[in-house]
Amino acid sequence: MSYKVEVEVFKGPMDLLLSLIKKQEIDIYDIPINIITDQFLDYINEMEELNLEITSEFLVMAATLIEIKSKMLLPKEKALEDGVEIEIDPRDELVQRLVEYEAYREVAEKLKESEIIESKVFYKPREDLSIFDDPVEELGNLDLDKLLIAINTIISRKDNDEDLIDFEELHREEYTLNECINSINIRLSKSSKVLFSELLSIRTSKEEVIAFFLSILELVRLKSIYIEQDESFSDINIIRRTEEEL
Amino acid sequence: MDKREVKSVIEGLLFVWGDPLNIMDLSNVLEVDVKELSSIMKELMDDLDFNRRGLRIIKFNDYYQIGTRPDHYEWIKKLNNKKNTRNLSNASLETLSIIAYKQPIIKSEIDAIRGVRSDKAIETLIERELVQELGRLERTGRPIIYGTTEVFLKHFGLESIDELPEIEDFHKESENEYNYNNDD
Amino acid sequence: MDKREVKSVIEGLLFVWGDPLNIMDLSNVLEVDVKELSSIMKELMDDLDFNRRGLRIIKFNDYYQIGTRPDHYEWIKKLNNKKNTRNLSNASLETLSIIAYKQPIIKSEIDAIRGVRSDKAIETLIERELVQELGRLERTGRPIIYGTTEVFLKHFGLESIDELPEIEDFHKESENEYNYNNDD
Repeated sequence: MSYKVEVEVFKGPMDLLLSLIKKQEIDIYDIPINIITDQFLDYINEMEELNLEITSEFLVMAATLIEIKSKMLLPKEKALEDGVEIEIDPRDELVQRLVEYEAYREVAEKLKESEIIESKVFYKPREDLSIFDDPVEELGNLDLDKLLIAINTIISRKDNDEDLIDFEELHREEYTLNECINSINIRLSKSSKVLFSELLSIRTSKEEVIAFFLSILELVRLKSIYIEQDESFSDINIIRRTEEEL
Repeated sequence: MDKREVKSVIEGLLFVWGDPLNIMDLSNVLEVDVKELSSIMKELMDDLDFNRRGLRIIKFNDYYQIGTRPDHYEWIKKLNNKKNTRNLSNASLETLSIIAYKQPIIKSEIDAIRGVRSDKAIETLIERELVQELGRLERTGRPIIYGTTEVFLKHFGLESIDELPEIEDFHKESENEYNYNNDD
Repeated sequence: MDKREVKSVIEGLLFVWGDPLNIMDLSNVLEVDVKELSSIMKELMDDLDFNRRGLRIIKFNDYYQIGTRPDHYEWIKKLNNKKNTRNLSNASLETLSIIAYKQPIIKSEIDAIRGVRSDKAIETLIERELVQELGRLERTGRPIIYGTTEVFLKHFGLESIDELPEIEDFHKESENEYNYNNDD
């Protein structure tokens, strides 16, 4: 019997098992273990055919199912509970796990709904309460170190979770090769060597990175620089050619 | 100050503060004791809802915050197009649900319930500040203990962890039902 | 949308906007014509006053802005005394550093990064000629775009903005303290 399943949907063996049970409209407390085991194995075969990676979790579950299946054929084990002898069903443990997992899956669904609602709320930033402070001359002695400390403090404080910032629309739209070449030349007029990473700043957009990279290629072609890399994917050393090299 | 005026000032304070404000701080500023304030806050929240004001106050644990109504989202988005809402994946939500109900909990317990490894999901949840490390369990391997945060409550509009949707007590139920079916 | 709902949405819009909002922008967002809106605004302002809400709307020319009541000033001032305001020792410097590194940038983005409104700081920086308006962003509300000036470069001995010292990437530093503990 072949069983068609949508392969990517399952988050793991528990998820798959639960879906199989749901589809069959089976009582979770009385799982027909033969049928479910076959379907589970069919699914794994299908994954194999599709060359999908079968994680060990699926294999462990398959083994568990087969073990339960074989135990079902044997006479039931018995145990004493409160002085009464009861039969142990080999499916017991698996059922408990499934029921528990299902409960959390349902909760996750509910949480998803509240998440959608709450994500539609806007809050506002705090008002600047420093207006109540005694006026001090904040910008007294400005130096670069202070500026750097300030931005680093902000960065380390920032929970970059929800915020909100879309700098895309603010970015300049084009980065001309000429501009980038100029900027590289200025750098190289001050020192003979510059790292590619040094050309980029926090504000650098993807387009700008590409523009810089193309500029380097252009400068190499023009033989005004040569480039070196210590290893693959490492930073690029951009080195100015000296007069005699030209 | 009469109660009405207290409510009015609270609106102003929450507006100015913007961020979540602790009831202790409100109590200090207003010189109203926490217990009384707590009931005033409840009334104020109800007032805003009942009168369908454009703003609402949410509460999570001891924090209060003023914000807009979720159902005004489409209008406000027209003005302020910057809000990017990244919702959680199903795997993260599943992991988060387990942590929320079973906290404090260690990873191997989460993995056992889900039947898959949860490392990546946990990482995402910590990054988004929905889950935090509470410490380590003093046993071999010293596994990390996880729990939910205040951000978690706010993210899902819960006043406290007790407000999580109820789930059946599966341990008891499964046992009972199971034995029952078994006897058939 | 009935009138009551329009009023409710307006509260939300003014709250999110923070700054003065032009009636034309409100009219566009709400799809209500200016004349009708104008009378609704008047009603809303009266409602807030009559009910002694903690917030009020002020109007000047064609602009509306929501804010606190002047007579709550002393209470709100206590909020500043009671709470450490997230180490805002140096609001102007902080604001300047953000503008320097992230320019061109609009005010709401600076606010979002700092978690505090930066009106006063920006004003100071413009007065000192370290920051200038670069233009306006063509979208609702036409927010002002800010950048640093030549004076800024000269002041810091920089030839160009590219010479600013390098900082670590914003996104790498995601781990960090927990939001609301901050407020304690």
